[in-house]
Amino acid sequence: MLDQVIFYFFAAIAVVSAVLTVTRRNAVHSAIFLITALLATAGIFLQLRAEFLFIVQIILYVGGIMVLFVFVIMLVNLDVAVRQMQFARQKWVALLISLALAAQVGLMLWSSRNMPGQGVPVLSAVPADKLPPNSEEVAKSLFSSYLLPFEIASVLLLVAMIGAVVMAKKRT
Amino acid sequence: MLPIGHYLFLGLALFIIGAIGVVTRRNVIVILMSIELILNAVNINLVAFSRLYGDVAGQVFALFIIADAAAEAAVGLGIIIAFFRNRETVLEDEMDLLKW
Amino acid sequence: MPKAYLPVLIYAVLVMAFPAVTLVFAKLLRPDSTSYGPKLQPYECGIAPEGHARGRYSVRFYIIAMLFVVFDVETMFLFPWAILYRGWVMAHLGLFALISMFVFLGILLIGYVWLYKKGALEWA
Amino acid sequence: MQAVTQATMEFMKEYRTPLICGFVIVAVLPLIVGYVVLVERKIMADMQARLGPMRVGPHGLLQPIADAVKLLIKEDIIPDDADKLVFWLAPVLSVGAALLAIAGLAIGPAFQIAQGINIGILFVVGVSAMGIFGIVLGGWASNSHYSLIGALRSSAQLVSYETAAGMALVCGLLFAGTLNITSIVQAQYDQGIWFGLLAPVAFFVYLVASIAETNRAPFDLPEAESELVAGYMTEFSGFRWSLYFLAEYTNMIVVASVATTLFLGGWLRPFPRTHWLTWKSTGMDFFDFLPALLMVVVGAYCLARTPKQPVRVQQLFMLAVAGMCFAAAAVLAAPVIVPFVKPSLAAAVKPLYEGIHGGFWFICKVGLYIYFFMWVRFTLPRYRFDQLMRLGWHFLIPLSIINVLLIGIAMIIGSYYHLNGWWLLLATIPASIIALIIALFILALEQKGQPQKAAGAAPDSYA
Repeated sequence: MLDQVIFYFFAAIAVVSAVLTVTRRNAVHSAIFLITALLATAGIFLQLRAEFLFIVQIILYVGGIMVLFVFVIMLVNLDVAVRQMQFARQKWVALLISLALAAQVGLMLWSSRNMPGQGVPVLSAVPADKLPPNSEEVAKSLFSSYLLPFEIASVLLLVAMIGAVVMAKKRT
Repeated sequence: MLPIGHYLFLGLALFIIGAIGVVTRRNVIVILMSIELILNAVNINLVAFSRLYGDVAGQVFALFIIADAAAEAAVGLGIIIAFFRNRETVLEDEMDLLKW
Repeated sequence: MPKAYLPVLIYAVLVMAFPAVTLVFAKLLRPDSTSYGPKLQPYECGIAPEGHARGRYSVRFYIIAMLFVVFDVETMFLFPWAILYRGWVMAHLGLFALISMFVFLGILLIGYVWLYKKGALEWA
Repeated sequence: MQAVTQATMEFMKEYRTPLICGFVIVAVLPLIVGYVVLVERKIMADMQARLGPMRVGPHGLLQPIADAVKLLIKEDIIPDDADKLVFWLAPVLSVGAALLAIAGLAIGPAFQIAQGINIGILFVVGVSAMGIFGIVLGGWASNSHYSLIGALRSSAQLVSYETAAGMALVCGLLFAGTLNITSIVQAQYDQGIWFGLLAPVAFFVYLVASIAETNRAPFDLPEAESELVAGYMTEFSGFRWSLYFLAEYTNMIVVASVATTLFLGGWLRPFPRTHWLTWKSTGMDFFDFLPALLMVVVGAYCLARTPKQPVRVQQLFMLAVAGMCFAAAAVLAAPVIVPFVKPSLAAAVKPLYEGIHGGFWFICKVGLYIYFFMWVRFTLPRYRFDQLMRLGWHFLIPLSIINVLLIGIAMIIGSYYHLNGWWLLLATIPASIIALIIALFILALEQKGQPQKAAGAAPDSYA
């Protein structure tokens, strides 16, 4: 009961603010609503008992990436841009994409419901009290099975760092 | 945990909203934000399945996706800044030169 | 929802309500503002503001924020390592753990040195 | 309906302590912050050989109330071109993040809103880091040059020092091996030593970074009155301004509490496992009596000063302070003395002892940390912005990264020689010193490499 209330609460916030993110004309408002959507997603993570991911979402996404977005919005002076046309005329493409995706997930759910006993929708989760402490568990998994991706992530970050500085710094 | 369908539909909704944003908006920064929405939808699905199967692998994947989103945002916004410096605009349909 | 977070959720609502309620309360309490004209202009030491304030600012702010995001990701990967490290040391696996983190940090330190040489960390 | 009422009752019963804590914090914290401000003004006045606020109440004791009333009925000005929604939202975000971060903190083993959450200290750090949006959006919304420059500067400073602070926390967590606040303090009890002693360089880095993160002098560039007229807060007046103020001081309390928890042993007394002058039968030793003794000494000092006060009101005031100190001493001494008189009650008094003494030590440490902040503020001149950035990126961040690796090596060496508790200092202190030397060496190398740059280039005032 409580789980449901919390899920619908966060899901409603996430969807509404996602809609507002893509429809606001002012990019700063878009960013604020994206922050709300990300926080609501963090709430969903918490509801799914992924505590560590919840805080990573808040620290990295909200406290890191969104700060970057807000900075850039302020750097490129969007007061001029607000008065320009904000939406390209590609409504039909958008409609097509959304219909295709919805059909795909619907088909997946429908077909798996017909599978005898094995379908995803009827599978029940591991009981909550049997779950180990989350951050330790994520850490163990990260440093045993996913050690190589972890090391490669540092290369990705290195590339991002160099790429961004090369892009943004004035060529002198 | 609720049945997995709830989470899949939430992820689907966010994904579609993000995709529509990518397709219809002209402002590149908002397009990047829509991409963040899409990544978020993917993360919701991963975490939901991770909870369903009681396996943290999905969460580790989501962790990497967030790290990747950070890298993507850094480089993407760097490109926007470089572009803005030269063309004084952030609208994607005005990005019509391969080299300037 | 893990049970321990329910009070936090309630507290979060309380905390967000507190400034909002006090703002409304202060609005009811204080006399209505009758200010007009120059008083409502942004303060620029008495000189009439020139141009729009949301102009363009130095790109260095962006570079700082971008570096912060990269280093923040790195810190977030360090936290899970840190909480397991003591156990590894106790089990005499410390060297392996240290080397795995050394590689990670080392690759990023290469980036740091590059930035240092490039002068991206300089402000002036 | 019945079921709902019952569920509510059960919920209230289960979460009684955290909920009461939450209400108390929201109700009392503004008052505490008001008095911290008063104490700060008094200390500042004392250091500058003047009296400070004296008019409202004895020794200006009612000044915070007067300030609050004044701010509450002050005219509210929103600039013409401001973005009304964001202008309204920004201070709320700022203060909300700061207050919400308190939920993760624990004053004693039982006094915590988020009891036993798995991500403890990260929750505090992450939530308080969201306050940055209050600053950036506030500066942007008010559409003033000063505000926006102040906001950008402020957030650039915050993000620069957040990395260093995070690395310092990682270094402390190496010893703790958990993120849960209660377990962190318990780990310090088990090892018998505060982690601040084991990792002094990490503590130092966190100290500097936390001053910068709370935007206080000497790192108060963003709100430098003489340059940017209060920075991002320029256009905020009346109650909105006071919300920012509340957020700033709450953040101070939060960083002080994080440092106390991780580096200064939380609610543990000094030397948590050392038993010196123990009375065997009760397990109580000298350090358990220390709080009561301290309060008695302070009370006696106040009593001795009473006749020397020039004004009658001041005499009464000093007398009242002395009385309060003696009362506090009695409260602190009671749970320690009871086991002597009635050994049968020892077990019953134990939680009382933990609560009272834990609260005493925690508040003492947080108070000392904040006093240090104030002391630094009144002592040091303000940094220039490029100096600030250089300190962060060229010194603190490499120092903290190197420190993490060297402390890691020190722990391996320690485990090799089976060093525990205080003996681990033999390995970690040299590691810390080496880290410090390497970082200073890098800094010296840089200054040697470019001597003319610092002198020749004019500082860029537009950044």
